[in-house]
Amino acid sequence: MNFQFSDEQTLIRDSISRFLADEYAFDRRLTLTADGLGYSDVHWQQFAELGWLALPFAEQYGGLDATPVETMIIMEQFGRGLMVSPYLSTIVFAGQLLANAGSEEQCETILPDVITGDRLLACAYAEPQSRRALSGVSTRAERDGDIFVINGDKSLAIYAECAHTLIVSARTSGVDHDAHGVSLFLVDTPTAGISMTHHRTHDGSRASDITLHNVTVSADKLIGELDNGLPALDFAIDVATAAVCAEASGAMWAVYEQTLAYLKTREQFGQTLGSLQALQHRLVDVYTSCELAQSAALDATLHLGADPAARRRAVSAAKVTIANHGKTVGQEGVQLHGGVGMTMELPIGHYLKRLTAINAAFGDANYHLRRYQNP
Amino acid sequence: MNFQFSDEQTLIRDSISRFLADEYAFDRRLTLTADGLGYSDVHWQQFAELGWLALPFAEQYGGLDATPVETMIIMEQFGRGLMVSPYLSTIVFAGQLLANAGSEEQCETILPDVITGDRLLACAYAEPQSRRALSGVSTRAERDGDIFVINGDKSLAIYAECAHTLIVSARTSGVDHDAHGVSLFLVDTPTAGISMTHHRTHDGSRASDITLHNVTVSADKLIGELDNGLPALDFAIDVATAAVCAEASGAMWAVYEQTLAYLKTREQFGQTLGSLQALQHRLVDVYTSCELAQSAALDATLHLGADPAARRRAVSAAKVTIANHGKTVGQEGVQLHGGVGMTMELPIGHYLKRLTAINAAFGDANYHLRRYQNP
Amino acid sequence: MYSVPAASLLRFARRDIGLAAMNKSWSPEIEAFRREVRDFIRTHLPDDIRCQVAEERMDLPREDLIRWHKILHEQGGWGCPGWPVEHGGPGWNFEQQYVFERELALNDAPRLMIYGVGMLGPTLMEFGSDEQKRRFLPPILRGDVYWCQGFSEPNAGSDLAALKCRADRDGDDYIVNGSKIWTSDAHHADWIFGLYRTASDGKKQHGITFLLIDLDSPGITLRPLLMFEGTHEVNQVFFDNVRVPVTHRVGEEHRGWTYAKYLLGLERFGTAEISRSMASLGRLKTLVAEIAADAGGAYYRDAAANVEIELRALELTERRLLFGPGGPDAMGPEASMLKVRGTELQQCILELTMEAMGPAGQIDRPRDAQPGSNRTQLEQAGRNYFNYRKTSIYSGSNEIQKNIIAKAVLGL
Amino acid sequence: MYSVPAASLLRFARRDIGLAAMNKSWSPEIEAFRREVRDFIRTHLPDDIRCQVAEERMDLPREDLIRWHKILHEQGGWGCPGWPVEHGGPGWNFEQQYVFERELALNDAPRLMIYGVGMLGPTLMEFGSDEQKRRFLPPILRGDVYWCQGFSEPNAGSDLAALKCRADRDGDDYIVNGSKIWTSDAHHADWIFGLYRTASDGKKQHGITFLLIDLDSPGITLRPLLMFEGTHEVNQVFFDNVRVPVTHRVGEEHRGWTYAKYLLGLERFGTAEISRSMASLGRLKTLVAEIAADAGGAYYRDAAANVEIELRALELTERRLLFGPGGPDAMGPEASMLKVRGTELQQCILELTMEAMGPAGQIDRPRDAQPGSNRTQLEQAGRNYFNYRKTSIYSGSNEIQKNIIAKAVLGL
Repeated sequence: MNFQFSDEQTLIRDSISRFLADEYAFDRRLTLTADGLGYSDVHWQQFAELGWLALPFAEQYGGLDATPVETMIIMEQFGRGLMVSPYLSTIVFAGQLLANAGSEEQCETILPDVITGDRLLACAYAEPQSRRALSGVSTRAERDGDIFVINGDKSLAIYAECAHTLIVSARTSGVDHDAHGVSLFLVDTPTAGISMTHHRTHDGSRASDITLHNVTVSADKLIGELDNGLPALDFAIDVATAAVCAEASGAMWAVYEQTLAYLKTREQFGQTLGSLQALQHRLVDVYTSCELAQSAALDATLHLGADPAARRRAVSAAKVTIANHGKTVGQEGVQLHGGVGMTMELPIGHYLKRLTAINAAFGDANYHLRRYQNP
Repeated sequence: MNFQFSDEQTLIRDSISRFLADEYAFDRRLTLTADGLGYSDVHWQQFAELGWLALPFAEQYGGLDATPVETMIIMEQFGRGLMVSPYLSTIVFAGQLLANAGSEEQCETILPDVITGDRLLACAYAEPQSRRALSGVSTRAERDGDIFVINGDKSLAIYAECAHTLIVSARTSGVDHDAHGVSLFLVDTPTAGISMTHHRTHDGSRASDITLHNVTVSADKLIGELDNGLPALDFAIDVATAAVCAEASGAMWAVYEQTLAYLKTREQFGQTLGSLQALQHRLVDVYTSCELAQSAALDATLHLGADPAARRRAVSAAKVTIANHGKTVGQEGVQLHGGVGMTMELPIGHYLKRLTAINAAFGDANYHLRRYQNP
Repeated sequence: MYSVPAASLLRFARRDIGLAAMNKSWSPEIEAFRREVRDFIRTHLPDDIRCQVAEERMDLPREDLIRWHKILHEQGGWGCPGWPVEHGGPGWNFEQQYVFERELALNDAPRLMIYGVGMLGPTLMEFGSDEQKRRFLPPILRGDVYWCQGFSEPNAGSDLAALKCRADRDGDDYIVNGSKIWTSDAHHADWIFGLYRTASDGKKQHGITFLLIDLDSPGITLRPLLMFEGTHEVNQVFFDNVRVPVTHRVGEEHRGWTYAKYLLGLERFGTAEISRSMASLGRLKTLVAEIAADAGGAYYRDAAANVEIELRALELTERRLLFGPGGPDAMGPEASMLKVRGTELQQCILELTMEAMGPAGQIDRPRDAQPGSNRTQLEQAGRNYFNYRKTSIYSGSNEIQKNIIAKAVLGL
Repeated sequence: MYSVPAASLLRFARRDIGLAAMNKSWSPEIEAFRREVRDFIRTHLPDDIRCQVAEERMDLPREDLIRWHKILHEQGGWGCPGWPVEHGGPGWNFEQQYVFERELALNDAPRLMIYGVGMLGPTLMEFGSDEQKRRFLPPILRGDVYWCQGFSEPNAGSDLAALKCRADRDGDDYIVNGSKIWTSDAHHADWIFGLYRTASDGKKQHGITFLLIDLDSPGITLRPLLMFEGTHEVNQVFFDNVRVPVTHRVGEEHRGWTYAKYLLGLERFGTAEISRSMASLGRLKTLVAEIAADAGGAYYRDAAANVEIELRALELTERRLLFGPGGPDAMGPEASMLKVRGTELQQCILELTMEAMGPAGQIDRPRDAQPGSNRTQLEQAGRNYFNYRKTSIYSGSNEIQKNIIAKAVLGL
């Protein structure tokens, strides 16, 4: 049993941390998230140069074969620095879904460009009516000789706006909520028949509603087995969920540290707020929540390679822990800052927004509490 | 809109309060609840003399025609003074069930003796397997000419040990969980075929498991209509539930006051505990809970005469409020007292026990949360 | 003494003066008044305004607030429900005022223009000169002048009396320098009332002076302070050698703290917003009623029921305190409890609404996209949740309120 | 500096020293040890003792505790798992001790006889004279002498150093007068170790002396202090001119506070009881699995799952702290966090167990009614809930723990 980072992991962590401090100061973030695609191309190229886009992929595609622990480290730091970018959508989610379930040819075609930062990916799996169940897929892909014709609506695919290639789940047999009969397809964008409505979300991220109308893709765009796309999607969602849990843990620590620093300096009625016992005890609870959240994110990360039931339990447990504690920490951060905590100018409210978005992503606490019991 | 007690109500309240202070000091209570039937015959006779046993009953039987507000007042005081006695079972619950649903002849036979303190009643309605649903009645009463023969098990009938007459619910038609087909019977005790196992409960009260084996009662012991006993029972349980909510509210105020007094005097590290802000804020929460609980008990009380759906909603809302806040107040009372709060010698732990028992009585918070939504 | 049998008390009471004086219902007169108010609101509140309120907006445009105020004013001074007849108000008793504000809330009418109507007006009636009353009260009554309040300063948040913004006497004027922060609606307002330091020796509560300042005065600039979800509600107001005539001073020099305490006492009842939460809860219940069982419907319905039960108990607590022994005047620091618990529940309702919306609750839509449709109301759920985090901070943070309760109610 | 590409770091790491050093599993050696311990407990723990522990009892009879200690002792000093070989212990490393105590908990073995084994023993090894080690350690090792701890006093609860119980020097003896309170197991114990005041000038931490006292000494009387649910676990111990030989003083006169701090530091890890809560949770899950849907089954199952998730996160937190950078020695005031959260969850599990039992959970059954049946275990649910309210009070109340964290971790 050992929970120490290796020296190399520590160096990666420190390197990301310094990058964020130097290149992603809070006012820069405010500008970047306000307009356009919500992130910086220049940063993305730096990510590529620093090897961060290569981390989880196999060496044969130019990757670094890193473990989930390295992804956890980078996401924790992104959480601390409130980094919004297509990293989660491209590298963690769609990228690893393809890497795990795609053919060698598909991987060879796509992953090297992903690693160099030239191609962005996104995953369009949720549907307006599906709400929670992964099998709630009404989008249909009908086979017509060597092509599939896809029709349906996908909702709130994160960072689909900037993606060059989407992974789309569609039903190739069965009816809504059948676990069997869902297939995954690579769909380049723009493509005839795809229209998107782009949204800015409160946390400064981007997400798009996507309508597919007679979108045709060749049969070699099918990822993995026909009708059997859900297990791979389920795994990839768990990978992404563990990653946002790590991000949340980092964000929570940042809230804790910034709030602690504020309480130590802010004076009222002639004494620092930090000298007030009621606030001390509340900040102790915040601190405890941060420790628990960090443990939960680690728990999920270390179980990503376990058997599916154990993996699902660990990931769902982490998501519930993050939900229970992240919400409170975000709220306490704002409350203990008082008025300034409510302003756009201070990061603290933006942490609350990101923590709130994470709670809503990939299934809320109630969903995961059920999934934990029936993994 | 007016929430003032009348002068008379205030006098009744003060009179009960003084009685408890003079006759029911905490060490006397410890002795009384430890042994025997768990209450004092002498007190019961005083109750009768003071008219408390007469409060809710009609004048024609010797009653005082008081409103539910007077019952609330007496129960609040009993809560404050930790009084345990058959008052709830005899006067509030079984007594008013009989008064509302019984025939004039039945009332004339029984109520005058109840009011003079010579006859105690109890209600045996819950069954081991019923757990929550009122209609979960497996005990059967078979008609055989002019008599009914009753067979079945009843669980945890409060103060049945000292009761002279039981009101027993039994199925006269239909099957378990049918709302129709349940009838109520007066069963004197001891009677051939009744055996009881008596329990002391943690709060110092008494409750009995009852087995009825071929117990025969004459047909004139049927209360109200055949097969249609549930509405009356439902009403009587709401009356009793409102009463224990009032009792809980009184107990909570006592916890608050005793804890406040403790914090004001107890010194540690050279200062009173009451000067510590973290404890101040927690006691403010306790205070708030007391106010809310008092309101909830009043809400239930003032709706006992409303239409059944409004009555059920108000009573269930009160029971949920009491559960949410009473538990916390009881626990905080012990915690803020520290070590001495854990001892048998101090009342504070006994309030927690009584508040806990009230939460478990007449349906827990989860049951009432559901009932509130489907009254 | 406990040997006075209940019988003698009750028999006397029942026969001669009626037994249970307690009554959870309104008198027929008040009930008729309530129906009149409700009907008026339902028929006269413009739908475009109603929709904005039903979206939980607290940042209504100036024009809409004034338009609605004038509609109420036309009805007999209803825009100033607490004002006596002599100043043009309706002269209502407390029950009527309570019922009126409750009906406004339940029917999604805007909040009152509180700074002029609820705070400055009554303060001038109490402490203003005759000239000040003549000059300032009628425009408030008619909705012609929009007021805001300048109390907080950058380093004096909850510790109001630590304020530093200076007013130096120069002949018949004060010259004001410094800044005020968290000034709600300063960007809408015509005038600002506030506290300024005229002396800095002695206790910090001494040497504070209450001034009325025209926001068009030379030397005043505003800096908008956006809420972290993007709403513009508050500002920092800078004063650079702003001249204020001495005639615009309320009461005596250096004694402003007294008037401010009076004024802030007027605010106490409003911030719990229990009736507004009832309206919000209604929207939440409509939303969660439609969530399928396998999408967590039972969880959200239980949660909504739980907050409804808590709100119900709080509402009755408010009424017990207002209509109990001593009436509304007897309500003291208990108001702080209503504020703490009221804002907690208010936030809880909006949080549940957002959570029940799922990922769609996270979309950042502009405030004015398709106002009016029910769908759009809910699409503001995320913004509302974030925006209302302020309610446990403003008007004296909930921590300060708990300090007040600990001291004034608990005696600690 | 962030321009060191991840590639160069990772390629180096992977090829030469292995990438992810993190490992949530035990080494094969520890895993084998764990199995050995578990098998031993399962085959050697008497069923009548196991049942009492599974009932959540903390008030096991003296005889049972000693019986089990001796069984462990026979196995190679397992009764004193932290003791080095030279004093007859098994000489285990920290991982082994952690795993051993965890297996005890998960398999419903009694808690260790903590006052002698875990506290006085190591303290004597550190500060005792050779004579004291020779005389007192072997009986602890063998389970022949039962120790209790006399620290708290009636007016010095959390403020331990405010103690007043006096020890006045008289030739070769101290004469002790006063009383100790909350003395766990004094009614079972043979000896008591504790702190006594030998001087009252200067700082309150000065002038405290650490003495070992035979409970059979003339002048000692016990007053049982029943818990409010009826269990007898703690006592008040009165000292009336009790003579204690100077040779029974540990270390120097007046310096007892130093030894006590060392001793109390040893207790820190134990009070979170995470593994014991895992065992309790297992019982809760069995119970709630059987509750029908219309009897609130889903509610209780969700609640149990929620506490399981919280406990899981806390267990990993404990392990991160113990097996992270610096190892167990690096665990400082964070132990207070484990105690606070651990006891909260422990209480939560027992509360849910009681609530899930419904009204039957309220029956006050004697501790010894039919020990062993599963049904009876659950019938103790009410008593357990009440009894375990102490865990957030003892060993430094959770409020004191939060003060410690605020100061030592947060730096406030």
